[in-house]
Amino acid sequence: MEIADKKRLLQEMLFARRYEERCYEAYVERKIGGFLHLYPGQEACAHGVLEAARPGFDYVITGYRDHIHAIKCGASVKSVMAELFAKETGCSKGRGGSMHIFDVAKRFMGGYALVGGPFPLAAGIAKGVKMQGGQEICICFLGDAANNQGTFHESLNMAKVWGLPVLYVCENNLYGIGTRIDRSTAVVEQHKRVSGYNIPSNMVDGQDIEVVYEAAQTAVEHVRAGKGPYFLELMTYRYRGHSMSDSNAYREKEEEKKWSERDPIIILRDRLLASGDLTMDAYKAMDDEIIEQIEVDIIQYAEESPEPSVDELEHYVLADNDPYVWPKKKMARVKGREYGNG
Amino acid sequence: MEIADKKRLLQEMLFARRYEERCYEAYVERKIGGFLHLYPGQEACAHGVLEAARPGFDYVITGYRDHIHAIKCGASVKSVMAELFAKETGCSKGRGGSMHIFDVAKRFMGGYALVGGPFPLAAGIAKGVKMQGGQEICICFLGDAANNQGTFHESLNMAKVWGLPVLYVCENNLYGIGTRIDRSTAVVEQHKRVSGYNIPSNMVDGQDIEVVYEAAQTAVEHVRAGKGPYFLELMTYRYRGHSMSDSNAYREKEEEKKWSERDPIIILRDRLLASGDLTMDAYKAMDDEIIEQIEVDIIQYAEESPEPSVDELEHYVLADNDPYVWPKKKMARVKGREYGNG
Amino acid sequence: MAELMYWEAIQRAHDEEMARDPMVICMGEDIGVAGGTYKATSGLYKKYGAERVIDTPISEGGYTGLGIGASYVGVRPIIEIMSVNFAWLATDQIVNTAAKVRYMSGGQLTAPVVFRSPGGTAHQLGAQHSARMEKVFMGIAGLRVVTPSNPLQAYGLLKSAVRCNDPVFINEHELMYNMKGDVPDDECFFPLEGSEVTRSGNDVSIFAYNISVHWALAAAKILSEKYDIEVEVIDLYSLSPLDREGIKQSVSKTHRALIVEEAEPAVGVGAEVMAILNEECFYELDAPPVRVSAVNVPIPFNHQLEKASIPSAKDVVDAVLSMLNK
Amino acid sequence: MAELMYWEAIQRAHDEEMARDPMVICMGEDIGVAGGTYKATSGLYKKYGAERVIDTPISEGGYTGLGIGASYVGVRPIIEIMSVNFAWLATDQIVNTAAKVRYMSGGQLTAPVVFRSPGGTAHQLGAQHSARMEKVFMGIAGLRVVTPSNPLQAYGLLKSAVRCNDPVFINEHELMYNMKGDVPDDECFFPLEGSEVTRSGNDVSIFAYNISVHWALAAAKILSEKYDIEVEVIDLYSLSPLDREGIKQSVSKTHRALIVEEAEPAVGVGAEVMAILNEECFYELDAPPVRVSAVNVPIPFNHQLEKASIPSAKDVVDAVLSMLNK
Ligand SMILES: Cc1ncc(C[n+]2csc(CCOP(=O)(O)OP(=O)(O)O)c2C)c(N)n1
Ligand SMILES: Cc1ncc(C[n+]2csc(CCOP(=O)(O)OP(=O)(O)O)c2C)c(N)n1
Ligand SMILES: [Mg+2]
Ligand SMILES: [Mg+2]
Repeated sequence: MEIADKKRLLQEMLFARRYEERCYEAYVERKIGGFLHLYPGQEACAHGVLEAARPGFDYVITGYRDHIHAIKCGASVKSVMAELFAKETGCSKGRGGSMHIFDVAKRFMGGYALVGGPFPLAAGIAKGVKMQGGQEICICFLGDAANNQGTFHESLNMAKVWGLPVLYVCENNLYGIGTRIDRSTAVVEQHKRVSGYNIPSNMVDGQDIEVVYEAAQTAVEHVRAGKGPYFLELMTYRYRGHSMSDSNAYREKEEEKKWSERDPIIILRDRLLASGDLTMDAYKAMDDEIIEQIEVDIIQYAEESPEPSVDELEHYVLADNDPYVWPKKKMARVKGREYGNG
Repeated sequence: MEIADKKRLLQEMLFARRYEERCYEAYVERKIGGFLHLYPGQEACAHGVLEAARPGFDYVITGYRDHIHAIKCGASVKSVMAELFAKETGCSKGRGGSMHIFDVAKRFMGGYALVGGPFPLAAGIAKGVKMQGGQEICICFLGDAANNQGTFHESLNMAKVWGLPVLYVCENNLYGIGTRIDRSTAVVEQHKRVSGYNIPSNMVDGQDIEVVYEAAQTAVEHVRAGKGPYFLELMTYRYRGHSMSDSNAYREKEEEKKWSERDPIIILRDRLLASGDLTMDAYKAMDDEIIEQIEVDIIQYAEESPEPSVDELEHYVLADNDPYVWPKKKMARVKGREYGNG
Repeated sequence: MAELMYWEAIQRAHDEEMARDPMVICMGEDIGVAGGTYKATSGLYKKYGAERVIDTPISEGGYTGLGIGASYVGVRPIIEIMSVNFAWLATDQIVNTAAKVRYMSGGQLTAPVVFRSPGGTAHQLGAQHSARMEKVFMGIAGLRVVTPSNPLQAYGLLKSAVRCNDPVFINEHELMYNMKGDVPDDECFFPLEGSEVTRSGNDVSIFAYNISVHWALAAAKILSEKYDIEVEVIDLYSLSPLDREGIKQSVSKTHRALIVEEAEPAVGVGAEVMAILNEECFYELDAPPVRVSAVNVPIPFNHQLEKASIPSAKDVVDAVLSMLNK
Repeated sequence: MAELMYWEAIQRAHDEEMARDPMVICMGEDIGVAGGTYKATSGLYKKYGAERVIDTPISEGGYTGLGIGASYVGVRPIIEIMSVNFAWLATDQIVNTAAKVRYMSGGQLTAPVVFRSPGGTAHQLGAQHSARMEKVFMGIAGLRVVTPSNPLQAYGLLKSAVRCNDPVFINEHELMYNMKGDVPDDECFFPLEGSEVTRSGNDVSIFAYNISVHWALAAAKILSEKYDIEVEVIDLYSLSPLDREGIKQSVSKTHRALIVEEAEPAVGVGAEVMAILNEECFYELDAPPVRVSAVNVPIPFNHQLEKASIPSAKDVVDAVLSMLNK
């Protein structure tokens, strides 16, 4: 990886960190409501994998912990924040919220709130790509605990049987809410679970973005070459509670400390400092700039944006005036009524 | 295995074969309605496994292809047939039918019609046994195609995490209705799929009852010893269509021929003939006796039994007069009404 | 105009749509090589190949979700769920994803999937194979529910459903696949909303859908021939949305209403039609509306019990007579 | 008499039942070590251990089925589904097994399982976390559905449900766990059928359940204080079976009925109550019954939209005034 790319990734990850921290504050200030699942600690996963793919071209789908994945795909940082603030300018028009970030133009196909829901959706998107002979792949990011859902099993089997171009990325942060992985899962190493589907897999350190990037390159290449699905497990850790309502009391201090020492941002930063490609001052300046940008450009935008109008409550439920609801042309004879105007 | 046991098993399997063939005829005669899934070809599976277990003591549960499993558990051959004839004397009082044979006194916990449904039920029964410190195990018989259901994944994982005494037996007859296993399943060898749950497994010939028996002994011992779940795959074949409404047109004649030469009854019979422990005359006499018994004792009983009374249509929906619907003792004050007589 | 069986009409709709648009696919258990349990996809595997006519593993939740995902990117899947009883396993994806994705993405995504499945009580299929789920799906915002009562509807509703941008659940019936009816030779479409006045009359409005339309028509004949009572039979082929206007119009003429439904009464089509009557034309009602529903039991295997648990033309006749105090 | 929060009342019921009977267990996601998302099982893991207070994997279909299987052999599982939205994944086992096994086994087996789950719209949880599924479960023969509106009911209904030999679905509410109310110090039970007259009055009967009881009561207060209208509030804590007799009694007195429900109207509690009114006491009605329901949309994230999509006390007041032409 080029030095410039590393620096850019450092900036992106630091931005992601500050962005999420600012969401935390906004939640405490009651500017954001509902459930809020933050990403600090896991930044190298989304950034490393998507760096190896083609964000904005490849399809990406994930769960509720979705802000950063969307942004890395190219979603506007303003419209994501505006969504969290439930504004009309939000990427999902204030209807979705934190768990339902969507930016279909950037091929970010959404965050979903039911654990395990995206597994088959991702396979389906890949099926569409395959039918259309596209070069895209579909990347599905989910957590470790999600793999206990039946949809995991069903989807991986179908993806393999039909040779679909889908890359499943498991961000293994060792917990599903407060339940440690070994208390819920018979085989703790998630990449081993896919032997039951004959899908190639790998497991790597999810805290070192260069490691992630490299493993992801192999994975993406495999899938893009038409060789079928791939499963990549990234060992990572979330630094905050599962969501804002989580007390986070179930983890050993020891464990938290160990992982805090493996902060993906610090690892990359220190490497760049050590190689002389970055100075601490430059890093701090970068950080300040990010914080300022978030405050001035993003938060302000979100705050000042209008809320959706209650008059539009019933928009987006069904398609507008779909011609096949009341087919004007070639409508069959329907007995007993005058139709046609809907 | 003692010679006497082998002879008894031969008799049991032959009985099972004739029983099912007679069901076929009764269906054609319209004495039996609904869906009917028959067992010919797979007799060594139920008989071999349950011979190694304690039928009537161990819990058994399965899918819709359930007559023979119930009978081997000790269900009355008359009441199973009466159930198929939809009579009040049927083991499920004519309410269940072929797919829902139950004999709870014999610990046959039912046939279920949704593919994959019994996986978690079996784990639950095993959970109950474990809580009560019982020596029973629960044996769940299902097909190969059922393993693609999400419940398979979820149940095997839980069974392992909680160390439950459940033996999953996969009767791999290579097809789910008309779909050949390799067209629906990424890993065709079903016993390999359980490596994702760290559950010990084995695969053996399901046509040779001695082989099944031996493998089942190991499996049953493992489970009964409290070592957690076990998965046993038996390679077998059904000689008829999936159900009476199946044209059975999707299988190669070649394949059918190959398997017909591995008839579990003929294999055992010929072995006993070869060792001199059985004569062809004795075998034929046994067969005649079975056919007669089925006709005279069983079919006649089923035919002559009364149908359920339409007056009792609404029985068995909810518990009768359950005391906690209108608790007479210690009922909380319920505002505004006089209650108490239900 | 050809006379087709219900299954043939469905097969024809599949075939025409697949021939027109390479993005139309169909998937389900045993629908490909075997042509479908009720033949609704027969011949298609040979014609369109395994990429487009897909035999799925037994994974209802999984392949339903897969179809929805494919629909995000331009594919038009027609998903057959072999029996509606198995659709319980797919409700999460149908309800939580297909019906909601348009709303929660602020209109960016839509899931134009067709789910087809036979519901209802056939002959002795037992408690786990006799579900009637229409009432479950018709309560879900974002999902259309239609239910054809004859081959023309079966054909035309599937055609419209494939092209419509909303997810549509088509509730078929196991006992109707061999029913015959006229379907025009030229391509045509059936509207996804509205209702049909299948028989017109002035004395009582009978609201029915799917198989119960036939019970209603049989009852109408008896009532007319034997009792000189002329009932109007309204076929509610669209269950969501229901045709409030059509319901109101008919009752404003007859002033009496009866609903005949195959399902147990609680929170069903009958209840909803009654609620609409109360909301739309309470003062037009000369007598309490009546529902003729299934008995509130899991469906028994025994055929006598099974028959007793499901309404019949006779039940409809009796209810009409008693409503008219005859 | 102690004042308990709704969650404390539920916790106490668990605790008492688990202390009494070693076969009572509870299971669900994060209910053990963490004590449950809404604390309904807090302290139990420590007291009863991991064999009886079971943190499950995220496998709603699986552990629901597991609980049903355990109930076959004498275990009394209380299964918490963290949010009712996830219960769609468990409907197959609840509907196809728990509700039907007694019938299809001819009475040999029964599944005495309690399913507890919070339904409803809380604050900005979005379309996939705001489901109201009571109407789905109340249409299923063989399943009881109750829905506590206060701590006493929450306590007493769970106690009865655990001991009852039928499967019972308890529909709780995320916004009610911190609601306070009196619960007797001595053990007691709440009937699994019937309804409560929470406030008595002669002008209009308002039927409500769970959280909508509180909207109805707030409306009742305004109507009484501001308009001198005395409504009767009937708490339908049992949704299946509904209390036909209680519904009829109240309307025979007031001659006017309104139903307030948190769910979208189609095929819901309101529709069913209206159907019962039509069947039981049509001629007692002096005005068309009215339902005050949610708007037919997936629940929006934005709080203004969310509020607008769900009924309020004000909607009830307005509906009563308009019913009385005021
Ligand atoms: C179907 C379903 N079940 C349960 C939940 C509640 N829930 C939300 S997140 C979560 C844990 C998921 O853990 P994991 O998959 O490891 O992802 P992580 O949050 O650690 O990123 C649970 C149980 C849900 N949202 N959906
Ligand atoms: C949930 C569900 N999906 C589909 C079906 C229809 N179905 C009945 S049996 C069957 C094939 C099962 O094959 P397998 O598990 O191999 O068992 P076998 O019949 O071969 O013994 C299918 C698809 C069903 N009954 N339940
Ligand atoms: Mg995790
Ligand atoms: Mg098979």
